[in-house]
Amino acid sequence: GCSGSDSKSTSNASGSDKKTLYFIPIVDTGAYWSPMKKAAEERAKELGYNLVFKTSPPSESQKNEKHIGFLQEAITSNAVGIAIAPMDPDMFDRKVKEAKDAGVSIVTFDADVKTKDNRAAYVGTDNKLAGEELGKKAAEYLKGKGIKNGKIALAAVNLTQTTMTYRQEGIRKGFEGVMGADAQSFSWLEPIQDNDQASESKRQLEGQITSNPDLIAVFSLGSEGPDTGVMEAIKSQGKAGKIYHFGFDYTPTWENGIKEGLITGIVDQDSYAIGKTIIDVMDKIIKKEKIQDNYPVAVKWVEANQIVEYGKDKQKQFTNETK
Amino acid sequence: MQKRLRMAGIEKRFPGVYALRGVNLEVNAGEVHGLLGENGAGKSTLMKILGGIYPQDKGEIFINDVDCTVMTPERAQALGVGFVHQELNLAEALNVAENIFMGRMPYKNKLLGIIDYQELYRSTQAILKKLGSKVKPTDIVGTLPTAQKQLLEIGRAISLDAKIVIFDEPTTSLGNDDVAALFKIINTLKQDGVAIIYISHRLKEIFEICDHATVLRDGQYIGTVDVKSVSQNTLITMMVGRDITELFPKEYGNIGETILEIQGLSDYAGRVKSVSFYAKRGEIVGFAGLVGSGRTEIVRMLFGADPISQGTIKVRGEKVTINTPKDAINQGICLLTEDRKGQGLSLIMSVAENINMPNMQDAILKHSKLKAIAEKFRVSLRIKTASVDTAVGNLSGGNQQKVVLAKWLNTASEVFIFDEPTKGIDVGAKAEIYQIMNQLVKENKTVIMISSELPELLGMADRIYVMCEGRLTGEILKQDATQGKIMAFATVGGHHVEPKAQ
Amino acid sequence: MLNPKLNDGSSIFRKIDSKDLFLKYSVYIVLVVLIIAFSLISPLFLSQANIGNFFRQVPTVGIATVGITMLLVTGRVDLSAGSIAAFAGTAAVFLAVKGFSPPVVILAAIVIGMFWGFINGFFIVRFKLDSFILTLGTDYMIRGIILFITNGIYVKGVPDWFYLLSNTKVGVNFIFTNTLVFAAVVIALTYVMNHTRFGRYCYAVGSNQEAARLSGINIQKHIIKVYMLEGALAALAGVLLMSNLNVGAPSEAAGVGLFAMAAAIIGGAAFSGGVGNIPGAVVGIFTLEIFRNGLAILGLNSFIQQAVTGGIIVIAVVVDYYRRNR
Amino acid sequence: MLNPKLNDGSSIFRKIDSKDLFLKYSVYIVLVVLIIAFSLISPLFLSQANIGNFFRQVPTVGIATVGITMLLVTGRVDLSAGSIAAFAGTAAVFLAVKGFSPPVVILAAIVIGMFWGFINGFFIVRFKLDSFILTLGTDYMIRGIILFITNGIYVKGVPDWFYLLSNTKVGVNFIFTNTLVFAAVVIALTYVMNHTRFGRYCYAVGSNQEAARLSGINIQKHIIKVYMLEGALAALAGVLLMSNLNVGAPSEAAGVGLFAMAAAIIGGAAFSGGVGNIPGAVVGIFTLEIFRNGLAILGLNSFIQQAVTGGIIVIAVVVDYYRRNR
Ligand SMILES: Nc1ncnc2c1ncn2[C@@H]1O[C@H](COP(=O)(O)OP(=O)(O)OP(=O)(O)O)[C@@H](O)[C@H]1O
Ligand SMILES: Nc1ncnc2c1ncn2[C@@H]1O[C@H](COP(=O)(O)OP(=O)(O)OP(=O)(O)O)[C@@H](O)[C@H]1O
Ligand SMILES: [Mg+2]
Ligand SMILES: [Mg+2]
Repeated sequence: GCSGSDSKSTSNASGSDKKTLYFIPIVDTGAYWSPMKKAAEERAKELGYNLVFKTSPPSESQKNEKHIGFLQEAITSNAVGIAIAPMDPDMFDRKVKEAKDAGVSIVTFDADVKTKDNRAAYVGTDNKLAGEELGKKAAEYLKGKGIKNGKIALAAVNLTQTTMTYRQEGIRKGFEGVMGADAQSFSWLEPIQDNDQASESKRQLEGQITSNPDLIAVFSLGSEGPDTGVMEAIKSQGKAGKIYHFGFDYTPTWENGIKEGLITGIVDQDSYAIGKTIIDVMDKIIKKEKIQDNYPVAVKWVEANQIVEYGKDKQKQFTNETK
Repeated sequence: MQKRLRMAGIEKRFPGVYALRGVNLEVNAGEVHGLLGENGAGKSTLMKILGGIYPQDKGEIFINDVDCTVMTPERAQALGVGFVHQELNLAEALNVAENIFMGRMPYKNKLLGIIDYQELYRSTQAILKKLGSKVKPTDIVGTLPTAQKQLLEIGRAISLDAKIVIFDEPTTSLGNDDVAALFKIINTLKQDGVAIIYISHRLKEIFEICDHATVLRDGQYIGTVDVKSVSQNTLITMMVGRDITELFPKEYGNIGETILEIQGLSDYAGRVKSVSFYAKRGEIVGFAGLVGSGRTEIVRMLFGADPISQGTIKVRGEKVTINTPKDAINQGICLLTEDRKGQGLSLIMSVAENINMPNMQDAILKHSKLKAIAEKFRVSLRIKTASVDTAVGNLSGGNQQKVVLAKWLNTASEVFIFDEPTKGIDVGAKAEIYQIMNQLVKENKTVIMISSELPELLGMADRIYVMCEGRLTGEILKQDATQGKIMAFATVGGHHVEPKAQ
Repeated sequence: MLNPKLNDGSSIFRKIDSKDLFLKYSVYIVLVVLIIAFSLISPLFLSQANIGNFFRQVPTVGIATVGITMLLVTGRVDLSAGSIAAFAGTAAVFLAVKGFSPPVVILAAIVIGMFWGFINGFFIVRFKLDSFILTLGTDYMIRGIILFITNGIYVKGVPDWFYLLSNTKVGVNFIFTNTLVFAAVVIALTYVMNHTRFGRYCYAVGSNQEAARLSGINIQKHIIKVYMLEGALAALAGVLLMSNLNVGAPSEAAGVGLFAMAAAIIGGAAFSGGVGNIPGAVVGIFTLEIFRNGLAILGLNSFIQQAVTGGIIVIAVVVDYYRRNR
Repeated sequence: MLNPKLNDGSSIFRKIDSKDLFLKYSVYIVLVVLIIAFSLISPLFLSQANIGNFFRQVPTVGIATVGITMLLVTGRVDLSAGSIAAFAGTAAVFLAVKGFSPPVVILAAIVIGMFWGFINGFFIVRFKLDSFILTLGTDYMIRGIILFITNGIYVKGVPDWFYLLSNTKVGVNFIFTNTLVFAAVVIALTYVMNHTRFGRYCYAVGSNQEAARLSGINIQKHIIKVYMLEGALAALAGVLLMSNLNVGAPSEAAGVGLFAMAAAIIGGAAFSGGVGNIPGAVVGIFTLEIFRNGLAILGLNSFIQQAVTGGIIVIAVVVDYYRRNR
């Protein structure tokens, strides 16, 4: 796994006179985070930085506290820069300010902090915009099929995450924007939370499909749990091709549903590009070059029939994984 | 006669305790062999070694002259060693048949272990008949009264087709009828050539059924005697190492005013039916009756341990309400339960903590003060323990009982209720507990004593109430009391005549 | 009153009256009341579609529940059941994807389940450990290992036959193969618990371990066997689950052990061991699952669903209190 | 051998030799060995940064652990501790944001914790419920309610004073206010458990409930009190946690109850009640946390971290086995 290389780079930290960067993503696993990590590591090596990589298991019960701790640790151990994916804009706001006051430059990615002055730059997709893009595409798709009303379901791993809130907001905004007046005739069901248990989102959606025969579209807001749960629920209820399913982010799991029409289309963020850009921006900051406030990484709309092809390129970016 | 069992030079150490130091035991086929000694003398330990439950540190075991020095429970069973344990050892959730044949059930298919229930119930029925027990093979053991459970233990031992049967204090929770039935079974076994080892603190029983007896003291082998040719006093001296002249050292207090008066007491389960009685200062009131006659229930209600359905309680002439043990304690009533380990003591806590448990007045504790109190009782009651910080579980039965006593002496109690106070307690400790009762009545306190040992009641009580099937059927003064009178009230005193278990 | 366990088998001693009956079957009554209530609230509740859904959702957690009931009877618990299911199920998918034949795949999954069961049982008896804390540890361990091996990513490319393991309709419209497997497991285990040495030893060990030991039962071996069987059942549940999901999902079935334990206890098992039975446990899991199914049909807010699920657990054990004290 | 618990108080009987000492203090030794091992592997481990981190992360789960240790001593458990912490902490943030003063906010949080503790305790004593299953139910319930109230969204706009509750440096670079609060709780509760009637009643009720009841202890009242105190401690932990996070996070602290229980047991408490002590529990939680901290320092794959955390729980209880059987 990734462990070997990490422990080496970490233990070298104090000994070498290389400049130390902290890189703190939410997790280091899965189809989204894995390429990002790989990109960051490769780029840091090229540019001659000592990259300290910090994260915690998805199931960690004190995750937020731990990650705030990583920030504090970076400050205390005199890192020159920190790249962090804050789990909430408010939660990390103060610590980021403390880092700034201590003279450490911060780059945020994946999500931003509240006080944007405190960080040097933000790299990545704006989740509201990504949601909006998906909402738009979905609305256009439904319009194309001549659908003017119906119910819409949503499924997420954890509705309390800020990213999920933003994506939800974005989806509705984009959807309503395209639908215009027709938006009134669509109603949104209670969003499903499955804590990354595909069987839970499957069960919940099966219930919603049973009790809402006019369910017409489902958005899964990310991660393999709800993606799979939603696809399998559509399949088990015999609604393939009748309920349209829109998702976030490429994972190989999507390929399961393409043939049977269990997925309609996704928007994907180029996480490899995010990882690489983060290190580049850091490098610029350290070299005192001019930087932008925001490095948006556009999302890409991929329809079901292109997912396989798209995935082939994408999978090259994964770190050494079994799949 | 053939030497069925020979144990020689058995030694056993537990952490901190030298339980057996070179003990010998020889038992013939077809004899009942008593094993005697004070609490903690090592009787149970010796038997557990024979049963393969503990390995011995040193010493040899021969059964029928075959070397069986290395024992395990399975091997012991295979060799026909049946064990009726001092503590009940039954799986309460299983039925009678399954308990008796646990580990040795008949199978329809031995490999898959599919049980032949018909066969099982048939064999069980046969054993129950031998025991004279009225329970059904399908009864769930947990629902049976203690005496019946005890019989099952015995049934298990004889169902083994045993060559040696060990009875470790089998009569502590049996009534007279049941004891008689047990002795009949033992005699049958004896006729069949089984070697029987019989442990009891009731010397009367030893004289009644034993042929020989081996005495242990402090883990040492004292000697083996022919029971027919020794006196009770000789045996006691061998056990205790000194003379105990008086078995029931009765002294009289000044009988004063009525302190406790009960009217029409009943419980919800119908085990106690409208019982009325009183107790005066300075007297020892005894309660006799067969096991299951409801004596424990009465005192548990009186102590607030179980809810009262009907009846009034007057303490010192005033009507009181007792809903919880705390209420009773506030009225100066205390209860020494029959189940010491289960209800009387926190075995993993220290002597000092147990003694102080009902009487922690200060929210912030002064350990030195509490220790001093415990120390005082340790000295005055002669509690044998390394220190008051020792866990109570490490003490012998008699000393545990004294800790329970100390616990209540430490409160302002005036009415001391003893439920089977000498159950499983050796002669020496018994005498000391009687002395404490004497002391209490001399201080104008009241003692209520429930006992299934009639000699004890006859020896110590000023007045004896007799119970039968939940009713009070008789009241006898000390001077008029005889075993016969008590048994008459206890058996035929109820509504109908109990069929004699013969 | 002192010993509530006793009341379970003691009905023989009592004359049976209606209140008695009511309380003895309280769990069943709760179940029936739930069904009636939900079908009144939503006509869809008793629709074929929903019944089909229900019967396809129950088997996984149901099989885990009967396994754990057997453990509870033996006086032990297993918090790692969910992780074992995920481990074995994901491994099965992996092998199926690699092209191994159905018998090999299923056997391998079951052997894996038995292996983890053996580890649990072995540590518990060898080191006299509390099963709760040991299986809490192995839960983390087993889950961590399978997540590490798969890097937390779903194994996909499940062959058709694997998908059909769970999802083949049998006769009527709402009975599927996994329902049948569940039914078979329930019947078999009910028989085992009541009519075989193995089953009765479970009750003996759970009700008085020392008595069982002194009767010459090799309790250590027995406990290990029970854990192995329970592990095998968890693995079977895992295979059906993955078949249902059509992927190998290493993060799946989290917390199933706790949930199954709640179901078993609602169905009459007790932590102290020695009591409980398979049909009761099935009613327990049906109660919880019907409840969750009903809530999903109503489309309630998922947080409210969570709160209400907690509420039903509390209500179920309170009802059980009245049953115990009838 | 039959009754390992007895060994706890019986050390007086033994002459103390070095093997004895070694085993008695095995948990402490494991802890020291861990510290040495990690500091040899990574020089960062004993860096000020890491020590500071460690001390700021431990208090939340640490305070929950000592509360749960007290419960375990009393023979009960609380799986809802994490939910109580999240509920009370989020409520505190809500009130702080609304502009209430510090004493009001903190008092309110503690009262909320005591309220939930009361609910747990009341149901357990009134209906003679198994604490495990009841608190499993209330865990779902409490969590569901706070998630529903907040709709799962973080409460924001925390005033400065609230943030400073946890995050004020005290003297040296690596000690913060929450560490001090934790230390104060540990000292106070150690005193309470050893030197007050309340504490000794916990041991009495836990080691033999019936004997305690028949000694005139109102065990029902006592158990409710213990749950209320434990709830208050969980609430305190929740407040410090939210202060640390600078938001009111209703989904936070999930599973803390189980983890705290593991720590308490590693530190010498037992499910059966009557044994365990606060300093031991602190060592237990330190062992687990140092281990997790060390793994994070080594930058291990997070799944491996999870697996190894499970491993350390297993190792800790096995070491404890040797301690028990010294
Ligand atoms: N498992 C054990 N661990 C430590 N000490 C023990 C153990 N079992 C017995 N002992 C000690 O060994 C000694 C002998 O105990 P044993 O139970 O054999 O006495 P006994 O003669 O049967 O007494 P009683 O008449 O009270 O039943 C006692 O001091 C007892 O405390
Ligand atoms: N609810 C119950 N379920 C099962 N057994 C019980 C129950 N209540 C009492 N027993 C047992 O039945 C036996 C006889 O009951 P009870 O206590 O009424 O008799 P007693 O007159 O006090 O007899 P003893 O001489 O043993 O004190 C006791 O050993 C008791 O443990
Ligand atoms: Mg004995
Ligand atoms: Mg009695």
